[in-house]
Amino acid sequence: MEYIIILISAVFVNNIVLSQFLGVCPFLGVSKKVSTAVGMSGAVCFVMALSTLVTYLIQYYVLLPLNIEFMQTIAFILVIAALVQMVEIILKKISPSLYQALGIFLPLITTNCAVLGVALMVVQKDFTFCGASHMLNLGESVVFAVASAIGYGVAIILFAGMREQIATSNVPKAFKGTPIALVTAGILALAFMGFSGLV
Amino acid sequence: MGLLTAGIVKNNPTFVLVLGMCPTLATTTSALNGMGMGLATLAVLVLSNMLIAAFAPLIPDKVRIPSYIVLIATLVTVVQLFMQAYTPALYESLGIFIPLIVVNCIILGRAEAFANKHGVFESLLDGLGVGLGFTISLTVLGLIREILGNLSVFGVKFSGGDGILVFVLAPGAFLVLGCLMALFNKLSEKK
Amino acid sequence: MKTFSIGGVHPNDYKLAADAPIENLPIPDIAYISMSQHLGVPAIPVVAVGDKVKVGQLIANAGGFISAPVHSSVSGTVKKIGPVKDLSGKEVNTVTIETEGDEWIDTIDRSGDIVREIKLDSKQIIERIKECGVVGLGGATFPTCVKLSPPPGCKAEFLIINGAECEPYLTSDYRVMMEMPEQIIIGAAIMMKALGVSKGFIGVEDNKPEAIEKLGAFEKDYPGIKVVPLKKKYPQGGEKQLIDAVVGRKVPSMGLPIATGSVVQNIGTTLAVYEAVQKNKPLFEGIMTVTGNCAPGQKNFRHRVGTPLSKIAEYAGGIPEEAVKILSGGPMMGKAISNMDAPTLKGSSSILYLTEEQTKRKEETFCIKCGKCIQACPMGLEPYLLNKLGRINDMEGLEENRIFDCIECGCCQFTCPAYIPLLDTIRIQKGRVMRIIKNRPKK
Amino acid sequence: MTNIIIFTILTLSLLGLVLAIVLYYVAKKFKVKEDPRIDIVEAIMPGANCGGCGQAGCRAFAEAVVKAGNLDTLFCPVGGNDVMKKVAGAMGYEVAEKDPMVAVVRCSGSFEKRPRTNIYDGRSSCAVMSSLYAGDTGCLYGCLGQGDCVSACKFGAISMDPETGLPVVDEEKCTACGACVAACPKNIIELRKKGFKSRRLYVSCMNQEKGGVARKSCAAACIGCGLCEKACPFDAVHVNNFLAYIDFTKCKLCRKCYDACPTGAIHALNFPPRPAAAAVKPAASAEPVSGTAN
Amino acid sequence: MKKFLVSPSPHFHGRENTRRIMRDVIIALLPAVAVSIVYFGISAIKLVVLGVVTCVLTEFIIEKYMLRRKVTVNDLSATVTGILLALNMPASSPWWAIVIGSVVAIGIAKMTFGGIGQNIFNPALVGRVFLLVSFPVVMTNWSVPHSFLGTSLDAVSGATPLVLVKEALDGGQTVPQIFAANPGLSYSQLLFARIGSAGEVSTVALLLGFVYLLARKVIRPYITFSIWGSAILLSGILWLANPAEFTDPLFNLLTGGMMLGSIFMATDYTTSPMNKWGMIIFGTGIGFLTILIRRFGAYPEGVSFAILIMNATVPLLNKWCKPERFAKEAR
Amino acid sequence: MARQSTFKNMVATMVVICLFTSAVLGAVYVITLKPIQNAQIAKTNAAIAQVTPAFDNNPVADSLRLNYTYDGKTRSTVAYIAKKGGKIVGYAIEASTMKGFGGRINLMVGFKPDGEIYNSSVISHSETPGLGARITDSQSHFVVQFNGKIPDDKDFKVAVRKDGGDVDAITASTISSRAFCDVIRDAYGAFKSINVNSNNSGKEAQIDSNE
Ligand SMILES: Cc1cc2nc3c(=O)[nH]c(=O)nc-3n(C[C@H](O)[C@H](O)[C@H](O)COP(=O)(O)O)c2cc1C
Ligand SMILES: Cc1cc2nc3c(=O)[nH]c(=O)nc-3n(C[C@H](O)[C@H](O)[C@H](O)COP(=O)(O)O)c2cc1C
Ligand SMILES: Cc1cc2nc3c(=O)[nH]c(=O)nc-3n(C[C@H](O)[C@H](O)[C@H](O)COP(=O)(O)O)c2cc1C
Ligand SMILES: Cc1cc2nc3c(=O)[nH]c(=O)nc-3n(C[C@H](O)[C@H](O)[C@H](O)CO)c2cc1C
Ligand code: SF4
Ligand code: SF4
Ligand code: SF4
Ligand code: SF4
Ligand code: FES
Repeated sequence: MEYIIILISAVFVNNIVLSQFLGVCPFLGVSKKVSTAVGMSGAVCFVMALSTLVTYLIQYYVLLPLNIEFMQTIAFILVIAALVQMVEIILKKISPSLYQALGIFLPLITTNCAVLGVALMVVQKDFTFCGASHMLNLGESVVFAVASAIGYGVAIILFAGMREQIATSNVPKAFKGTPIALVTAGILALAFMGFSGLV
Repeated sequence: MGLLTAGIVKNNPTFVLVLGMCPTLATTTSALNGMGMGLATLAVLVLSNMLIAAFAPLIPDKVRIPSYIVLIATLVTVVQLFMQAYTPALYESLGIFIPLIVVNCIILGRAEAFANKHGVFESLLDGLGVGLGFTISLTVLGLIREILGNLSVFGVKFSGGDGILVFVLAPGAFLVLGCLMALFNKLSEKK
Repeated sequence: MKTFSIGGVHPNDYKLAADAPIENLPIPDIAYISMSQHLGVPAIPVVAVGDKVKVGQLIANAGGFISAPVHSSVSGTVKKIGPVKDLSGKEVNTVTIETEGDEWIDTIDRSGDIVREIKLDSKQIIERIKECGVVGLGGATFPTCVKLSPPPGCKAEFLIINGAECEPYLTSDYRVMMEMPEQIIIGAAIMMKALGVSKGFIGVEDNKPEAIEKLGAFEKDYPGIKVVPLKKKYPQGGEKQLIDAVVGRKVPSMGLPIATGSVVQNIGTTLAVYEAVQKNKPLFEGIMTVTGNCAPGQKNFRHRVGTPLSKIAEYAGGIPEEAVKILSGGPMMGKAISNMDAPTLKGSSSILYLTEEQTKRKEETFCIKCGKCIQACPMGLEPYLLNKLGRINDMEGLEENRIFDCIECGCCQFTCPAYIPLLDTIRIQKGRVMRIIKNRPKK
Repeated sequence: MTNIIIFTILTLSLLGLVLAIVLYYVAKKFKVKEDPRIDIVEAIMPGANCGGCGQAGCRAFAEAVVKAGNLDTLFCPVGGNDVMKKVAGAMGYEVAEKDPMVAVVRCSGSFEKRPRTNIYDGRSSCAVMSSLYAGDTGCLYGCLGQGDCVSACKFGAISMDPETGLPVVDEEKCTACGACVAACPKNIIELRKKGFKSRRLYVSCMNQEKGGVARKSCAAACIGCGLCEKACPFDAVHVNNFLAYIDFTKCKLCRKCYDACPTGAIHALNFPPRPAAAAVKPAASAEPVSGTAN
Repeated sequence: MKKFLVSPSPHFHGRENTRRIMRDVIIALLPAVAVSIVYFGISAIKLVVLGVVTCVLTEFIIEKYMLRRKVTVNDLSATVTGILLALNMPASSPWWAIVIGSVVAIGIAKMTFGGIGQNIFNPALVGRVFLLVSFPVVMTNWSVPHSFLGTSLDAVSGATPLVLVKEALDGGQTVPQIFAANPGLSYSQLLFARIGSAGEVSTVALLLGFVYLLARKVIRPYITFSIWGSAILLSGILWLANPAEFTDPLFNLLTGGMMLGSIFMATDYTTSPMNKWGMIIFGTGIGFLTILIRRFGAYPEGVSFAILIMNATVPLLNKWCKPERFAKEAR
Repeated sequence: MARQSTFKNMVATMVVICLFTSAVLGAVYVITLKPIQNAQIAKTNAAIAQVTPAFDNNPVADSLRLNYTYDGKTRSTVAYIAKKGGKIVGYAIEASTMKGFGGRINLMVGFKPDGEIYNSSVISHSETPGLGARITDSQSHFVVQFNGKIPDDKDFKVAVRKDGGDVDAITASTISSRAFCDVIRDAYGAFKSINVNSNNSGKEAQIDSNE
């Protein structure tokens, strides 16, 4: 049940892009076509789960025992950067087709604050995210990361669908491109407010 | 001087480059928050630009990005610690977005595109310009959201009652930024 | 009542000339006989300038497998062989004959008797149809003999005679069914014999009850042939739709009708087959309607191929003042005429006058995504999408969305509340996509 | 306190070291070769992705360049010789210089010269119109005026002149990509050598009907009289099917043909003014001479 | 010589056009408008007039002076938006609320996307949700309907059935208790006159409009029916599982914006899928989301949110749900 | 410009950078450690000062760990004791609830020694601006109405009127108001356990408060 609550909360209620404002740059940048959006969400999902797992371990087995929590940011970003690079290299080798689909997004993910943001969020003490104030355990953290990534995916794929349509309609010149994308995201966020209080 | 103004108008990180969108949207619920975020970023940006300009010649190409990231992360942590110590209230209201300055594409972007090719002083100017551009955009965005959503300017209510609430909520951030950007496009198109 | 399964529209049918009996048009002073009266390769003239020809005499041979010979429709002297502008202003090779009298070749049986007995065998029938230059008169003018010889591996099971005449205004098929019902039945029987099938259907829309009755009266004399009344809905007469309506099978995408075991022939074609096989008369005459709400009179004519359209219009009372557009064919699929001096062809079916209010295109507005075009499309396509993709030249998208299935019926454009010229776009992109598909190396 | 500093240093260094080693190992183990020259060439290309080169885009062109090993069949019309030289330099190939080309419109049937005979009422598209019929004038070879070429041009180099109803090429912007040539269903547009000081001489007509017929449908038509053919001292002009054509590889820009033409079908661009001739030949001045100002 | 027109086929056009369709929608809305005028009198008139005028004016000004292109207010779509927005607001709304809502609806949700047919989200609903989120107090101040034939014209406020039930449930009461305590929740009341937005008071009037739209073939029934079906299904399951906690399906169908939304707003051409299966998925999503939000979310009513959320899926549904093709691909 | 990317160079650079940055970091951490702690204590004290009568001691030092039960659950919190001239003038008790509209609401509630609420202030919350967030407005009728009341159910039933209590809810924010009441009741429960817990050590509480 806990897991389901985390899932619903992270996917809809506290959607990582639409209400937490994390990973907005690639959300705007990589959402021009549905196919790339699908690839991006796959890549984010993978990296987010993996990096949350590793950073969680680092937090609880290295930083906390040594009482050097202030090293969080730097340690986490290092891990994430290295992980992303590794995934990229490995993917290129073992599955060029998957690399074609996901690989091009991987460098983008390093500078995607969603990944670092989620890693930081799960180790926050007052994690009041889903009605439970307790600290997340490892399983919950990973579920949370995956759920956030799914939330990211849902948002970016829906968004890409809309942008594909918008691309062929005659949006006023000043609104072409990013502005109309932002307006769309705004209305989408407005709609997602309907989920508030759901968990 | 050109370096300074370029960052504010021609290369405005928010309206032209569309970078660092997360803090832009998340922390602009009021003009003060936006400004605080902008200044924190500015501090990191200026320092990282200078550091990287100084170190760039010594760093081999292959480890360029990791080195930069480490440097930037350090600077962010430093800023984070100082804010925690001396501006605790602001630190708390900006929350997770302070550590996230690390991944703000603007910082790494300037490091890559400018600082590693230029001298320390130029890099400082560039960092200052872009940082100011960012700060100004965030402040303006925060101001507009605050005025519309809270009927106040820098925390000072100018009218009783409530504003249009959405503007201080998530959707409002997107909507205001979208409309501002359209306005920016319209104005720069006229020129 | 039967009809096709998806899509379709209900334009007002305006069968104004339904009660006008077929009249013979006067023979033209000069006949311009086009070498491209059929789908496929133009015919090759076998006469020379100065030659004397008789009515029904062969003047051009088929230019290839998909082609048809052409016969003279008048007797006289060949004046010129060379380009003449057709009704769309394009030049086509034409034999121009100056008329002298009306002398027919003597092999043609000119008596009014109905010849019921089919003497020829299957091979001979097809040969005769070929020699007589019979082509499909339902619109595509595809050489009939080709359709009657199914390609190896395909087996015909049914002959379907297309008496739908679903286009508004057109009445030529109706008049033929009314005035020569038995000839039609015999024509059908001939083609059934040629195809070696035992089942023949004549599909007629229910807005022609008298024709259904007249043809139905012969059902008992010609076992195997059935008249199938169809619910009125455009484009019932579309080959794929008709097969779907009558035998409930669907022609596969990019497939030929024969894949469903059906061969479809138009009423006019059937009459031409009857005349060719039983009367030995080549195809040099046609039935056409001259109509329109503003037309001076509602007429059905038997015309000699090669008669200038302007002469027919003049004979029928002149071009009305209110007419802003003149069509050859019906309002849904017909062709606008830009050159009234052009001659009639074997397949000419009408001269139709439309008023400004009826036909002037309204200004295009934005697609409101009402989906009405999708509902109207008898092929289950998404015309709005094809239009959109077409405008951005997304060839792959167009192919994926099966633009080549479009039968150009015009239902989508007819219904579109935003007045979007959907079919204009589809038509041109369809050609391009087809070219891409054809040029693709086969695996 | 010192503990913390030591832990900090140790953790970070260890973390860095571990990650570096893992990465190094992974990178070695999973190495993939990709020709880096593709990126280099792609960076040189203008990036218009117009397809004028016949490839699917600039990246595809770069791949083709690397794959082909020479530049014999590859040419980017947009970048022109400059870019090709750079590509050749980067790849160590030889490059054959090509004459710079520019698009010209070979129809002079303006509203004034070519009366309309009917009104077209379909979607504004030359392709639709030409597949439907011969056109809204008596000339079945002339420009249809629906501007397919205008929308085909990615560089904004063609525009419709509302006065004449004919397209006008802005030679400054034209990159000779040929998109308009392919788009025109009437084959009106031709790529011609830009010529000395951008001077060009060409027959601005495609009408292949006999003189009388052509004349009747369009006052500016080439009537195939052959005077230009006779006037040309360099054998550059030939009349076929009642239509003259000037071969730009032979033309020396002497303008004898231009003077000889009785209908003004021959257009001369960017020549210095010849007051006397210009006065006699108003048809030529009707020709939109874009780009002459600069 | 006379110049004839030449064009590709077809040479005929059906009678349908955008304006005619919109006019039919307006006609279908008339019963609901009439009922709301009967119940709310001058405030309902004010609301509708202000809504229509502001919407039309906004569209006119934007097109004429800002975009400088052809003005399309004649197609009546802005009028429909104005009426629908008005019918979506509490009758007691102040004038500025509907004005802001209309400007947002047309200015942000419609014109920035390029105008009619190109918007992604239902304009009237964007306007409404914008207001709801911005001015929750104003937007949840419901007037009790009372025929203006009655005595006083002062608005009396009350809670809508959904708010009533939700509040009481939060306060620990059970559904049967709530129903026993509130005679206003009887079905006859729900069908003919209950508290709610100006346009939703009478279910019967809305159904009348539905029948008209179906008869005129303006809309297809798939979306509306699948909303009803899925809402009945989900609320039915919940209700059967625990009748003390959950309200019955019919109650859910007859309350809130369910009828107005499912008949007039979810069926908006532009923001709903174009093919049968897309429509069914779309409607089902709306039904489910509505019940979920109503029962588990913070808002007592979820129709507008559900429709807006599903609006976002429309491009994908159009992309992935194709109409029934005539024939299979041969090859 | 940059140095050769040899393996040795790369490793050396990384190591140097890591060493350098971690040294800087460590140093900064050490420098800011004290100010950060001070800032936090100051913040707590400021919060305490808001809800208790004026005091002259350091309540963070004079704190008391409380274990009590509320709503059927065992809970633990800290009471900060405000003294003036050695005499106890009030208690500041931290309590929280998860029932807010946006989740957790953290409150500091000040009681006079007799159990009367002196004042209360919101430490953290995530209610909606303009709606639930009005619980933070310490001048508002909503917050003020609690002051001077003893929150036992006899005189002043701490529940919104909708639930049969005596509290006027914030318009359109019943949920937040309800949650606020919940925290007040919670804090009062803790207050009532002070005597039971009075021998608990305050030192332990101090570390807790430094989070
Ligand atoms: C949309 C459409 C409508 C058609 N309507 C008719 C019709 O009403 N009557 C008819 O005989 N043929 C009609 N045709 C032509 C038929 O598809 C088919 O070609 C014809 O019946 C075959 O007979 P034929 O070869 O004798 O012409 C139509 C075709 C299309 C694409
Ligand atoms: C290239 C081509 C080949 C065809 N081959 C055959 C054939 O082998 N057998 C046949 O029955 N019809 C054949 N057809 C005829 C078409 O299926 C169809 O009957 C004809 O286009 C007239 O249909 P319409 O009037 O509906 O357009 C062929 C048509 C084309 C264009
Ligand atoms: C965007 C939004 C935010 C809201 N935030 C709160 C909130 O913070 N606190 C609250 O009690 N109600 C909030 N509500 C209102 C609730 O959804 C609910 O309508 C209300 O609590 C009950 O109404 P009432 O207080 O008028 O009885 C919010 C509503 C919206 C639309
Ligand atoms: C059946 C139907 C329902 C409509 N519903 C709405 C609606 O809910 N909201 C709205 O703003 N416009 C509505 N319109 C009007 C119009 O289609 C709408 O403004 C478009 O979204 C404009 O692009 C409707 C139109 C039709 C035909
Ligand atoms: S013209 Fe083509 S797309 Fe349009 S309805 Fe007919 S078959 Fe469908
Ligand atoms: S009928 Fe016209 S308006 Fe409707 S969806 Fe099709 S193209 Fe769009
Ligand atoms: S005018 Fe023609 S050749 Fe020149 S750039 Fe444009 S499309 Fe290319
Ligand atoms: S030149 Fe060709 S493409 Fe251009 S307008 Fe004329 S006909 Fe159309
Ligand atoms: S700031 Fe760029 S992704 Fe968040």
